Amino acid sequence: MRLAGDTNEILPGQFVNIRIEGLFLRRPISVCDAQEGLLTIIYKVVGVGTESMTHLLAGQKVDMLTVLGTGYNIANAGENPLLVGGGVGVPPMYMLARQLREAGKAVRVILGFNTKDEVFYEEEFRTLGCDVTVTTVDGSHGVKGFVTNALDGQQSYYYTCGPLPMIKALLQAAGTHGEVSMEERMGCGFGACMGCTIQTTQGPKRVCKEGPVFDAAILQF
Amino acid sequence: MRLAGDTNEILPGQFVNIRIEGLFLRRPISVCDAQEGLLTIIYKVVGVGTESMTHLLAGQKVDMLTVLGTGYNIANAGENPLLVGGGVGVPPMYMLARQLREAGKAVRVILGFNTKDEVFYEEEFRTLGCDVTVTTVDGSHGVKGFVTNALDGQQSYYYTCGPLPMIKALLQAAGTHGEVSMEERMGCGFGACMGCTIQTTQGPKRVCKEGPVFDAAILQF
Amino acid sequence: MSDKKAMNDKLQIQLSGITLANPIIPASGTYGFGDEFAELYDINCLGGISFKGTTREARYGNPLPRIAECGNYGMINAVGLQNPGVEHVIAHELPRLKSHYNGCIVANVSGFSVQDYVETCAMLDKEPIDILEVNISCPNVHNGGMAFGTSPEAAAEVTAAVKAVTTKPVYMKLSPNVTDIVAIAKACEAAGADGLCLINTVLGMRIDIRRRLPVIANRYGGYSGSGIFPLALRMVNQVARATSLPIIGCGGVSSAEDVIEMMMAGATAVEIGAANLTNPMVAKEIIDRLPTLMDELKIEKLTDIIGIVNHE
Amino acid sequence: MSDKKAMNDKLQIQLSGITLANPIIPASGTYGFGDEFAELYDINCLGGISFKGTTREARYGNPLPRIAECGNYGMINAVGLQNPGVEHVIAHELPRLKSHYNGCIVANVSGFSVQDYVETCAMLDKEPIDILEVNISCPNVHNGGMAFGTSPEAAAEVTAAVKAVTTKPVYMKLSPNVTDIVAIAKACEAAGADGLCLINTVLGMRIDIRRRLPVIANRYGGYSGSGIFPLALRMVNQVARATSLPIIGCGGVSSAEDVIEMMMAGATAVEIGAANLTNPMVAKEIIDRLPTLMDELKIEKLTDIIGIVNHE
Repeated sequence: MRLAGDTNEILPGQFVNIRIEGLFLRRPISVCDAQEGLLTIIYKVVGVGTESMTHLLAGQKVDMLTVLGTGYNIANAGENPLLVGGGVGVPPMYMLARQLREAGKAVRVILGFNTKDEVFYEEEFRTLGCDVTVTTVDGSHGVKGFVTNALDGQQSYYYTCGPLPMIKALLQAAGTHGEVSMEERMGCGFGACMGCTIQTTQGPKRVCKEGPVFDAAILQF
Repeated sequence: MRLAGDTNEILPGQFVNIRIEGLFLRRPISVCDAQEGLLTIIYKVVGVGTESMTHLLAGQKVDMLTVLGTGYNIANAGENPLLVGGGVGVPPMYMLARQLREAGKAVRVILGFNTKDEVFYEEEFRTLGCDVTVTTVDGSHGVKGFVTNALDGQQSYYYTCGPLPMIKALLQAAGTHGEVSMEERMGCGFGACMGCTIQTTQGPKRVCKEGPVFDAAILQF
Repeated sequence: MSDKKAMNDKLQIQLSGITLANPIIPASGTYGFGDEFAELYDINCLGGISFKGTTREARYGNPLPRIAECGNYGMINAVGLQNPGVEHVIAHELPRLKSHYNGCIVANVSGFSVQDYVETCAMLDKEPIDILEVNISCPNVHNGGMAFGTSPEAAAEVTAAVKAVTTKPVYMKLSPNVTDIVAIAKACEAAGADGLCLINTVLGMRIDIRRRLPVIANRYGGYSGSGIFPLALRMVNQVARATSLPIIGCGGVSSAEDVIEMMMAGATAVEIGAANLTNPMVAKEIIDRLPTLMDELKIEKLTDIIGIVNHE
Repeated sequence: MSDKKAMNDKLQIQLSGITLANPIIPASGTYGFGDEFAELYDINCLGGISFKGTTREARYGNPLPRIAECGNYGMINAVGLQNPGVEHVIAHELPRLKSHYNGCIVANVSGFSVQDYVETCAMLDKEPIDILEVNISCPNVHNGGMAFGTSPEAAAEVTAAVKAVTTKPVYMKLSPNVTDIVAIAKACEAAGADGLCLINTVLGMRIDIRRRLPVIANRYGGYSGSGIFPLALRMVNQVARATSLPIIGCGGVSSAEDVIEMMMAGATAVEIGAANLTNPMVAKEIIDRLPTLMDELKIEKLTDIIGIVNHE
């Protein structure tokens, strides 16, 4: 879904919180890309919220809070950063990859999916000039197995977003020299309700405010 | 408001119950006219329900229960029936007047309003060939005073709909040889919840089911 | 196994040895004696019908207005148990209901004294009804049923007194307007109740800010509709975990999804209340939708999910 | 009389001798310490701010998920009083709040023992806060506040103990999860409370029918949002008629119309809770809308309508 509006200040890894008619809580969706007044989000239909988002019409106005949360810090990238996206964690990697490429970095991207039919955005990343590896659990496309099967340990730093099991495996294999985007059920999405607070080595942190992106070194599982 | 749909079996004095987006209860509105698949209702904006009805767009589908309640019995009319409508009680008189005229009756109509600006449907009744008298409380149009000031006692029978004070005054002045449409806050509108039951000389009666039209002789005030 | 038979196994549930074709029961006071709905669809599709709350003597009920709206999530009613009295119900309404409905008939009974409950239930004991639903939770009558539903001792007293005069399964209908629903449920169980029905309406209020008066003449009334579902679900779950009685879950149920959620919380059957008043077809629509929804959720038989969130 | 002065008289209310520019107070736990909202608008428009529930020691709170949605009418939370502890609040959050807010500061305090309440309130007594809001109704902590809020004796004990260690006005925040809210309100009044705040959240539950588990890790949580408004309004009205204490009305308020309705029921001030979480601008929008709405309703001063439905 693409939306027109003020995209200034939106950083990679941040999210928007969308009001949906007939539902009490807003729905947080990670930003896939934002530039020149155009916001791109990619969502998977998992419940009533995302389901009713599919009924939005082209041209319809949407009540949305933007510039939410703390995104990725590209200053930590080093010369050859690694981006690892798993399933619904792939979209936020796109804006990050674009900005890192614009900054002249050699960007390697690993995209993990369950099977060939789920693969998306592989070409978009290539077009940015990234070195892209796709992994599928069933081996129907790219490397067979998990994103960790495609690691070479050569990255200067890593950025990741994906399901918790993938993130745990990645930290095991690649250490904590990187940044991780966490996902939790949210109430307000802007830091007021404490509904999404996780424990870290630096105390409680709100996924919607101090996060969703955290230094891998402070996470506790 | 005019609506297309099945208008068979709809009798004068009956009502429809309209579902309004964003409100729990339906809104009962008396039928002004119904013939050849076209339903006409006239409503006054008094609350959130009627207010949001003004936002309905031409061509929009409406979830509505019809053929509700017990209407007027034209068999009781006699040769020169009198129809008395006060304010929002005027619309249901129209379909009744039309059918009585079609049955060849000499129909006298008294329409009561507070002031000239509120007067409506006077011409429509004349076009049906009714003998129409309009009364206004402030005398700005027609006879000054209340509908009772226009009575001549010559009617064979009367049919009325309007605010409770008007109905009480009419029964005082014209006796109980007639039929009265009562108004009460309803729950379901089709007889299930007992939310609108009034006491009568013949026991409890549901305004939405045995009514809204009752024999004037059984009403208790 | 025939499709018909398969469908039976899929939706069928049991209440105290009585088989219901499905768990859907219109709640008392929202369905009259079925006449108005029978004009719209064949009410034999219903698992059961809980008929209009009946008292020893005929009652007109409360003054008007009796109804207030609560946004898009509910309504308040203060009808006050209008009914023709048990003798008239036995002579007219019940035979008429039996003549066009062959499912489970739940007789909802209210009273103002233990003696009231006893006499009314004793008279119904000889009639063709399947379950006695004893309402000790009506919020709309002064020193009425609700008093019995707010103290474990009083609830137990009514339960025992009614059990003594009937052979029908006795289900006590509980009030949500209490500090400890579990204590009351356990008291009913100890006193011999065969099952429980919860929740009745939540005591609520609305004010007409233009007229500066309470909307309903009775000032307060019973709040029902979607807005009470989270409270109903919690109480059904608490009671399901604390007693071994079958529960008829009630309160804000308006979709097949709500029915599944209520059963997962611990209900064996589910009553549909206020939703009948805004969509007279809703009970039938829910029954028609259940098999498809069950397939989506990989539920083979409804009996498989009763209280499933309580199996740790 | 200047327009400014006129506007003041129009919206101004008093709580225990403290003047609030208007009756609007964001409810504790839905507004943090105001920082997130101060980024969006000048929070000095608020009559008061009830800050995040504070306890003697720092608390992380309950496991995740802590939030469940209830249709379009509400939500359930089981945050469990996450807060940095009173010492940290006094050292950091309170000074920061004072630095950008000059209205009425309501300090919301929770505890797990009478001693907890006493120590926390005693420490806050020396701080620049205006009202102590003593929460004896949090449904989300085991043997936590709610136990105190469900018995008149315990509620009175906490009230008296807190009054003994502070000179600040003490407002007791009451739980709706009780049989008799009036008995608890009267007990607080007799024990010396200066005012009451009601209602806190309603204990509720939702189940994820796909995962077949309670939505929130804590199983039950506090239900808030529009769906609890009819219940809150009834309890505020019952308490307003039975006690002479000023009431801060709370529960499902999400519009200026709701504020007027809550005040007509008997509230002197009104807290906005869950609505802040879905529309961060709602408190300001309500304050901006009130004067127009009052003109429509021919209300000259808000103080004229407090408890107006109770004047027979």
